[in-house]
Amino acid sequence: MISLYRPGTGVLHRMPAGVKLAALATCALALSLVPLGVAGTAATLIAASALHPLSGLPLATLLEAWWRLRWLVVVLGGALWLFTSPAQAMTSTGRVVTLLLLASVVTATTRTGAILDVLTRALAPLRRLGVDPGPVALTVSLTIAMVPVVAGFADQVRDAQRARGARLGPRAALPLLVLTMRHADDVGDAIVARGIAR
Amino acid sequence: MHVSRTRSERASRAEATTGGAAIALDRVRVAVDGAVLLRDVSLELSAPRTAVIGANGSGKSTFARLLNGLRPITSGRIRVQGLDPRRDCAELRRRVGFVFTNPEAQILMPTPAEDLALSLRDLPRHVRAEQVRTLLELYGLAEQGDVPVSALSGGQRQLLAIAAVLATGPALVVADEPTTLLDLRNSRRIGDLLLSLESPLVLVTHDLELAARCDEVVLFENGTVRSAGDPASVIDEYRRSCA
Amino acid sequence: MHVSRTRSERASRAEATTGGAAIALDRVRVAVDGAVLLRDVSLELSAPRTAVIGANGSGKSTFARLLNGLRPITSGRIRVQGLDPRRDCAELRRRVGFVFTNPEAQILMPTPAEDLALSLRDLPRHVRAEQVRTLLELYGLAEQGDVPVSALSGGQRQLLAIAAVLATGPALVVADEPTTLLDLRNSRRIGDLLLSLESPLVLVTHDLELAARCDEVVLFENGTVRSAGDPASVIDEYRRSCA
Amino acid sequence: MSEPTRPLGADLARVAVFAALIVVLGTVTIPLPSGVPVTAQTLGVMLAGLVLGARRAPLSVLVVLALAAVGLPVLAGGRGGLGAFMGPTAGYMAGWIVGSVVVGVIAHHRTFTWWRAALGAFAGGIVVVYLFGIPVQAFVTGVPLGPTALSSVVFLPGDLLKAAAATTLAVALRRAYPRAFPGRARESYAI
Ligand SMILES: Nc1ncnc2c1ncn2[C@@H]1O[C@H](COP(=O)(O)OP(=O)(O)OP(=O)(O)O)[C@@H](O)[C@H]1O
Ligand SMILES: Nc1ncnc2c1ncn2[C@@H]1O[C@H](COP(=O)(O)OP(=O)(O)OP(=O)(O)O)[C@@H](O)[C@H]1O
Ligand SMILES: O=C(O)CCCC[C@@H]1SC[C@@H]2NC(=O)N[C@@H]21
Ligand SMILES: [Mg+2]
Ligand SMILES: [Mg+2]
Repeated sequence: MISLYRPGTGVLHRMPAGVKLAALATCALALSLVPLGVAGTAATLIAASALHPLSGLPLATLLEAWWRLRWLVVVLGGALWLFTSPAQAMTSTGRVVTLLLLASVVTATTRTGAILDVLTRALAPLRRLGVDPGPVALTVSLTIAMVPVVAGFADQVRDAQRARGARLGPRAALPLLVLTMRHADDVGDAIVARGIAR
Repeated sequence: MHVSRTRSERASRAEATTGGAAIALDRVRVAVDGAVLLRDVSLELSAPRTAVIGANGSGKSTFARLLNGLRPITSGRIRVQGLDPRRDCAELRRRVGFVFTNPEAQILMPTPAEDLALSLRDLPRHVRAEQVRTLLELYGLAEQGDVPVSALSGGQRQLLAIAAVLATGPALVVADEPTTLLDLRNSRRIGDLLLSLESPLVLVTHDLELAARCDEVVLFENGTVRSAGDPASVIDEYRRSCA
Repeated sequence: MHVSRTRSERASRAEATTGGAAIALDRVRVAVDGAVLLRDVSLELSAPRTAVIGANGSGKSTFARLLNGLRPITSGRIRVQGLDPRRDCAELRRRVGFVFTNPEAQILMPTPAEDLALSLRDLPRHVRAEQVRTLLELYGLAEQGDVPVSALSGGQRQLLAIAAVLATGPALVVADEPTTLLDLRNSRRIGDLLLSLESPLVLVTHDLELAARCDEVVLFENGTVRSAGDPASVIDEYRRSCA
Repeated sequence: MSEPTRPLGADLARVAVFAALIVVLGTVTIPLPSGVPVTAQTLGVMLAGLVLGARRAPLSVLVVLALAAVGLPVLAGGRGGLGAFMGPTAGYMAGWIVGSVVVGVIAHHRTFTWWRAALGAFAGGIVVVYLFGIPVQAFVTGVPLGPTALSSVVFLPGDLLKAAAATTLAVALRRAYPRAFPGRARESYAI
């Protein structure tokens, strides 16, 4: 569920991850500093959407990206429409959606590993503060690997509680915590056994 | 041992059972996000003890989950003891006891005694404490009543999970690979316990010796029933299909 | 299939092995928080493939963990391929590959290719990518290289976990119930793969058919070795002790 | 029996697995018009402090934020990307880091007790998070501090419930799986 990377050979796929992330950050900064009118916002939205097919991503990826943003558009746009003005709603919501669409292109065309390499390089100066970037990068990718596992635990626990017909309130999360912590111990053993850490 | 005691104990408590699982599926299809998990499953189960076997991913767990409405069907018709999981979901969950592979997901309280008390929450407080103690003894967990559940062995955990399910007196027990994590002795113990129940049983398992001890076996393949019937012949078919 | 290829492939890569597991334990005792997990274990293993069997909680996993220093001993003496786990821990971890029951806990990266790359992290970058592709093909995972691990089947996950361990060319492979979560076909496949390795193997298992195919079997009971030796007779003893 | 110092691998795994738990809790969320959602992730932040302690809890939170920064959909409602750090919720996220430290320090000061846990969850998981969150929200949205603080009152009932839940859960976990907690020797942290 979490790896949003779509394999491909387009221009963006081949571009180094660092360049893409820097470009994304620049766009974010520019969009929040430069005020765009309604027309300008519409143009950035179209450009960000067009970037998906242009980089060789299937149309489905673009539709998915928009679909994920549906609530944001409805809630944020609707609220701003009510409380401020339609134009304000359009530009503010449009800016956020543009950014998120751009982020989705970068995510879909960049291997998580490549992003993490960039992160590691960005963290390298921390070495002078006594922080080793190696374990940091490992922890980050380990987290990505663990998200579906923990989500699976949550499903198991939900099913088990439904099956027992129990209404537990906050206690409901106890088995989830137990499963998660035991899994953490198993993973810790594997990290040690594979010689990756002490 | 306690297994035989269980049988008589439960015989006295159990309501008159319907004389079998009383499960009927008619052209059932289950699809999630475009993936078809079950297709065209038609089946009538009436034996007291039915085993469900098949390869990883063949649809066994999906089938088991239909039986108490944990997983909804996409099309077709299903009746479990006369109930429609879609309409009578709450009632069905009360009647069907479900045992999962990993007991840890199923144990909801920090200690065995508390977990059993949860199953018996409808009883008045003082009867409940009494009953919890009886159950702990019945399942050989008398000494573990108040220890952290993480200190139980795998076999003890699975015993506790089953005890918590049986404590509510279910009219049908569904177990999804309940012996997978256990050793020879524990899996025999749990297997004996399940097979000796008064209530009808649907048992998903990879343990073919255990399946052979049931009254009927259903073989899943690729999301549908490949065959169902006499244990020996269905198991033989499965073995041959794997070779 | 790939299993036979593995054997020859590994034969060419493997260093000259010592001709067996070369494990020696002398009055080993392991205690944690007052609980005694192993007591008075003396054992010499030199067969190429040793199976470890015994009841839940008898100490099999504890023993397996001693072999790469995951669990320290409290007293006694242990040597694995001439190394002392206490002193030469890092070197031992490099030499001993460990396969766990649950591949989910062992696969540390989001995709198979990245996980294999992690095992090969000491290789230069371009050689590594090449080698990862070779390994993926060798284990029949070529098409799954970049899919999320959560999309792999149980059998594929266990294959990946084993591939990640073998990628480092271990001089000894220790596997703790590697086939428990798998169905008949997948557990056969993994079993065949492990038994066909060039490097010596210590295999903890509840699957007695698999144990019977090893060269030596060790039976644990209550934290100590009950017997060790010829597979047929030790397995028979275990069966009788469970009856 | 003196257990050898806990290996680094176990710490890594706990930090990562807890970060994953916080991500998964992000699927439980109610979007609000202000752009700051109600999210179960704050429950995860409090639990991290209570279970992992003051040293490792902020690392879990940092990992989640790092994943968000590189564009993965790990924030409430599947949001992520650098955009999130320029929005109205940026201050709350900074508050999570500091808050989880405070939770850990208070809960694990001397011995872990339920009332210390409750106090920690309240002070670190609510007070500290709001102290960081509200001013930044006011700055980003351009709404004055007073009205912004007033509008954040909608979070209070939920956050109080989450603090209570976190306390109950941590106390229960301590009985169900005592090993999950930092060892005795590690109960007081020098930070
Ligand atoms: N939520 C889901 N979305 C898509 N596919 C799913 C989902 N849940 C299960 N599947 C797929 O449905 C198929 C049937 O799964 P099921 O769990 O019923 O198999 P099983 O027979 O119980 O296997 P096992 O022996 O491994 O437990 C599998 O291929 C599985 O990958
Ligand atoms: N950290 C611990 N503290 C106390 N007791 C423990 C600890 N770890 C394991 N034990 C106990 O030590 C005994 C041996 O455990 P071990 O895991 O080696 O058994 P096993 O033979 O592998 O069992 P299984 O077949 O269930 O995997 C068990 O009784 C277990 O409960
Ligand atoms: O997802 C994000 O971008 C951060 C959300 C921050 C939500 C804040 S944290 C304190 C308060 N309590 C809630 O439930 N939501 C807000
Ligand atoms: Mg299943
Ligand atoms: Mg074990």
